[in-house]
Amino acid sequence: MVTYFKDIYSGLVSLFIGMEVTFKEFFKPTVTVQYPYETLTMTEKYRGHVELIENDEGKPNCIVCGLCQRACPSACITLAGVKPEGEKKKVLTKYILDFTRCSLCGSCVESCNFNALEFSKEYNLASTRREDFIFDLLQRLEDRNK
Amino acid sequence: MIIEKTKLAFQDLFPATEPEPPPIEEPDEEVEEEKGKKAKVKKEPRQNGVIECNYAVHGYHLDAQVAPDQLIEAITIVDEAEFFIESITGVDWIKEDQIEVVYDFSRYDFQTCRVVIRTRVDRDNPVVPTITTIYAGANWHERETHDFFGIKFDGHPHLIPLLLPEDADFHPLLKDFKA
Amino acid sequence: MSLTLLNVIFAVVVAIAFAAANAAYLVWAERRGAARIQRRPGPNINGPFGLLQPPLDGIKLMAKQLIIPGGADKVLFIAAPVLAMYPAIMSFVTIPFSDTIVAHNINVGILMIFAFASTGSMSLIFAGWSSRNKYSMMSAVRAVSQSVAYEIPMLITTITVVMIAGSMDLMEIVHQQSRSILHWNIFPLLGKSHNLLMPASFLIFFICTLAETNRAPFDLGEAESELVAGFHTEYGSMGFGLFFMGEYANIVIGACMTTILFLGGWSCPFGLFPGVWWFLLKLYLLIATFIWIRWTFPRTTIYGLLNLSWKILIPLSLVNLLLTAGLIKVF
Amino acid sequence: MSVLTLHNSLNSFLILGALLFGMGVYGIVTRKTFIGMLIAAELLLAGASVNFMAFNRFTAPDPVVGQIFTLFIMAIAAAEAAIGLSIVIAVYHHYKSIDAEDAVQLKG
Amino acid sequence: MISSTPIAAPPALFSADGLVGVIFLVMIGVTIIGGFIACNSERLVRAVAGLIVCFVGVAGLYYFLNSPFVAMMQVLIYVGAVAVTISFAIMLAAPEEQKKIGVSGPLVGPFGFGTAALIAGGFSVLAIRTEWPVIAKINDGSIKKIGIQLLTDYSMVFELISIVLLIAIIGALVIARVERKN
Amino acid sequence: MSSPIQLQPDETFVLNVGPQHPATHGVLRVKMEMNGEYIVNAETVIGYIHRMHEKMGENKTYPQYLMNLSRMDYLGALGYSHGHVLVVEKAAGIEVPERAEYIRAIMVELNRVASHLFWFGAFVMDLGGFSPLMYALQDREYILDMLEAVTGSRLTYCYFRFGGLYNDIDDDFIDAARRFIPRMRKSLIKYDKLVTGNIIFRKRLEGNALLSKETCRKYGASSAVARGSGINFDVRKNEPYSVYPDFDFDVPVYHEGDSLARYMVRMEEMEQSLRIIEQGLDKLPDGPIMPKKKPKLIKPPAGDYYQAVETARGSFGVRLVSDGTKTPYRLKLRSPTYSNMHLFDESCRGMMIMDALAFMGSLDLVIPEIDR
Repeated sequence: MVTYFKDIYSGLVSLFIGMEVTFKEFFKPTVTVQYPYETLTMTEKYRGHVELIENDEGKPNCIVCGLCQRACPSACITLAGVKPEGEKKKVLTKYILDFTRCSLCGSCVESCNFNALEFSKEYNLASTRREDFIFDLLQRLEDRNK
Repeated sequence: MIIEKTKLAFQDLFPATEPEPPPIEEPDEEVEEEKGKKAKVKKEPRQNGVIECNYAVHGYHLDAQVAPDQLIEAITIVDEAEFFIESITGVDWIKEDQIEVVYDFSRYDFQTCRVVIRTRVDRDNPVVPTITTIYAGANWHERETHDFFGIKFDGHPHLIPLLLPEDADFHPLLKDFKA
Repeated sequence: MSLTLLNVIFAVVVAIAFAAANAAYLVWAERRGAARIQRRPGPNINGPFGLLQPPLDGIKLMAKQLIIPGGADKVLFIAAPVLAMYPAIMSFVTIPFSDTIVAHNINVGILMIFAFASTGSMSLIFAGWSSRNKYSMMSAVRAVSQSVAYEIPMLITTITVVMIAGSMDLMEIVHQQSRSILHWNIFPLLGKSHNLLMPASFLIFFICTLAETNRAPFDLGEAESELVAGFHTEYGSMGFGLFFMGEYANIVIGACMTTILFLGGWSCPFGLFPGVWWFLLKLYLLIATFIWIRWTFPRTTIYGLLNLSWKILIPLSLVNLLLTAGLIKVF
Repeated sequence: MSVLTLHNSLNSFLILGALLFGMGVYGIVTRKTFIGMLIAAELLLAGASVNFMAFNRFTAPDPVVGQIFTLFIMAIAAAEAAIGLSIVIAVYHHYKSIDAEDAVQLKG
Repeated sequence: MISSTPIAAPPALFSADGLVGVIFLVMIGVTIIGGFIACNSERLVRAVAGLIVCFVGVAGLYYFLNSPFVAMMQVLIYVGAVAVTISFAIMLAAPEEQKKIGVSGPLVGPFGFGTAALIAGGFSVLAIRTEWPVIAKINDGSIKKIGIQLLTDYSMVFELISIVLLIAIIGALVIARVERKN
Repeated sequence: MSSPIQLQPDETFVLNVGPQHPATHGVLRVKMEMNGEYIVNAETVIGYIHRMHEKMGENKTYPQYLMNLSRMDYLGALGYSHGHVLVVEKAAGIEVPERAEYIRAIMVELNRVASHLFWFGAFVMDLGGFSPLMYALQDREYILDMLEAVTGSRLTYCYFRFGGLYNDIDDDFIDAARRFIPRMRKSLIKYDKLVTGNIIFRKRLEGNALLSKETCRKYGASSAVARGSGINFDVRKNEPYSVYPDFDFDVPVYHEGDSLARYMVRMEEMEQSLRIIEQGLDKLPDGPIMPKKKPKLIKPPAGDYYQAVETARGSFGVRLVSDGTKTPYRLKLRSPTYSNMHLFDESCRGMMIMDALAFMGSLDLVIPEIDR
């Protein structure tokens, strides 16, 4: 009989303790970010999709060695280049990133020995069309320079 | 200690092979690195028997290879020694035309001992007895192995695809599987 | 006679409006309150403080198609949400908000509210049965045992109050408490009975109200992590909307009853403003507590719930009833 | 006698009671299942109650007797429902059916 | 409350008294429709729904008979308890859909209808033919009198009813008790 | 016209819990044979998001496979990567600098806390309490922010490399981690008050789904499922790997075997993880995070290698069969929840559905990790 009432009492007390916690939380400031109205800047090391790095002349650093293509686990990089007459290095003519298959592992950037790839800080990519995610990085580089 | 005990229990399974020196005695000398390579690189399939392995290199202590009909006996040994079942999987040795079924066991107490029990069956007709009668938890593992390798576990109560679609008739982890 | 009847009809219209407005804005309050407790802002985009959210939600729900699952019992499927809403609206007719603001006071007001509240569980049964969904069905069975189990302590506790007041008339019960704050039924000192267990009685009544309105932690009927959405799993559109509104209307009724029976109705502890505002203040404080409790506690189990009712609430309320009866005789 | 003043006439209540009673009889005769019969029986009782109440209102010398009888009928009906339904459940457990005809072999 | 003096002239339809009459007609309609559903529907759950409708109608009639207390008890007990119990039993026992005519023969339906019509008609004729005595007293709908009568003149019945209810509860528990094996 | 469903007292019916059900946390389906609200028999159906990670392992080179491991368990991804890199390092004989190992341990423990926090919230939500999830997520966000600042992603980290790490940690991270520890301890007290002490919560979990030691052994259960049943088994202690022997921490063990015990184990594990993080930050040595000499192409010698690690969900094992080429010959991933979930079918018999779902919550399921 005593335990019966003790149980009721301790149970009630535990309920009130719980309510006290939520009561205190009620008056604390909110912590959420109202996404479309506020956005966060990504950290320095954030891994978005890759972008080409340009040199001083606004041309990509890439020398079309194809290491990134081979390192990619999902085969989402396609690149091509030509070797103009009299030049030592190849010139990049096409760099397609199929972002639908990319898993943002960063292997391509890591494998690059020529400082030609970097991560973009873009995180709110959204589209209803699949083709929007097949990026022509060379095109993007030109657009950036405009 | 438990390692020795289990090993002795396993050795009782192989009365014929015990006197033969090459496959058994050599690994017991604990020439770790060498043995690891030798045991595996060998062209012909390994003889049945139990090997004590170097834990630091392989991550397990005992490696017993048994014939499929000895399997239940071997599993009973680990069950009586209170091992828990870690996993069951297969390896497709296509060059040797065999499939290996690998059973991993470990212990809950601090006498660390990981036991690997292997058994090899022909690729044409891979049938091994089920161990669900001893370890109820082998059920899913065996179903999974059946999915991936097509190994039939004789006596399994519910051998239908688990991870693959219900009507799957392919076995993706076989080396000759082409998607 | 005829005038009263017209009054009643007018009052029903007002009650529907009141119930609907309350339901809509209690949803808003619930969402805002829950958000604050969880340190989120809650709905705050549509209108100032998100106040336009409820009407927009209503429009959205109304614009949706009402899907009747194949094999469902169509008549009952459609009747159930209506049945969920109407008891609450009917009950508003007899609730006195102040000395004068009452649609139609009848001398068995308490009985009427309980009578209509008890029909509410039929709506859950019909909804659960007619949906042709196993989850809904289980929810219906649960809802029945729950409402049966909690009606008993609720009625017994109410009888205690009726005994003290000597009337089933809600007006009379409030008048009887209105002399001072210490005459409220929750405080035992100056009341008729001097029963020291009255706060416990209040607690029992409050818990039963929670259970009868299917609110957390007793929301077993719609236990969303077990039975998906319980009896309204198959409901969309306004069918769901009516269930939703019915729930909140029932909460308002429950809180009104608690206020009237235990907290002195519109009687004011100190007369700053007229009684009706006191009534609303008490009412909404209670509703806030409902919301607060919902977002604090996990859900009970069905057997835990029944144990609580049969092993704790019913014995305690019976003891309370006997004690009150005895004390009324003594004093 | 207008249709709109029917509520002041005893006969309207009595006829209604008779109708309810008739429905109850019809239900009891035609229903196959115990539960259906129980529902019909409730209708019978309701018909009787309406009569009691009507006489109480229009002809009784003591104006509460009819009400008290109706209350008693309600209590009986509740008890009847409880017992009847528990029998239904018990029969169902036994015969896997609640058809009255399937339970013919009830013995002792 | 309903006025005690009979109204001489029939009220206009759109007057307040006319409205009362209309509501009474609605109540009658609700009762009859409910009763009809209750004894005729194929599904038992619908029959329960009909029963509820019927009882709400009956409760309305009781209100017209000056006894709100009994009306509310009608709703409370029949709808809140009896109907809930019946529907619970329906859910537990899962009856077959009922055929209009039972297996015992095709004549059951017409026979039942005949009997019922005979009884109802007979009672109605009886009710209309009989000269009922004039109103003696009209109850004022107070609960107090009911309570006093219950605990004085009818205290024995009251006690007996309590015992019957208690026995019913215990009996129901005993009969329906299922041993759960686990 | 078909009749609506009826619950029948002694005839069973099949209830499909999932593949889309609020309590299954993903696409898991349990075919429950019910008798009223009681479960007579249950059959778990998995594989709805099976992705054949093991086959992918056979087709990709060792470094290419790194990112797959974080896709197995999206809540405690680093623990799984840890097991993978350890087994490959063991096989290929790559030395790992001490600093890298310490950072790995810190990161894994942080990830473990994050995972347990999410489990805590989701579990209480299974029981009908919603607010604790939000509080838990706030703390988890803090951890994820820290991890994001270092690893570059929030959930599917690809942080560990063979022989070391992808990024070094900086002072910002260390400060944030040091600030996190007292904050988390405060939160744990809050959870204790809000949830653990709550009578409703305790009544639901006490005596719910008792698991015996024997059941755990037969099914190979690990993590809190085993530790709640009185089995003192934690791979970090039983088979120390990485730098765990350097840390002083306890393994909480409860002997009741009910859901509350499993809950308590995980709640105390968070505190133990905090202790490890604290010690790791104190002891963090300077030095490189990648080995000086690292083979250009990773080609472990032929052989059979096994490595078990303790992830947030239990004992995770990687079996690597190498044939000396740059891709694994066979890569078996032994996922802990697979074994833990397997218990469910047998143990939930005779339970009521709400208890069974509470039990399911206490198992800490992450479906992609079961399905692989």
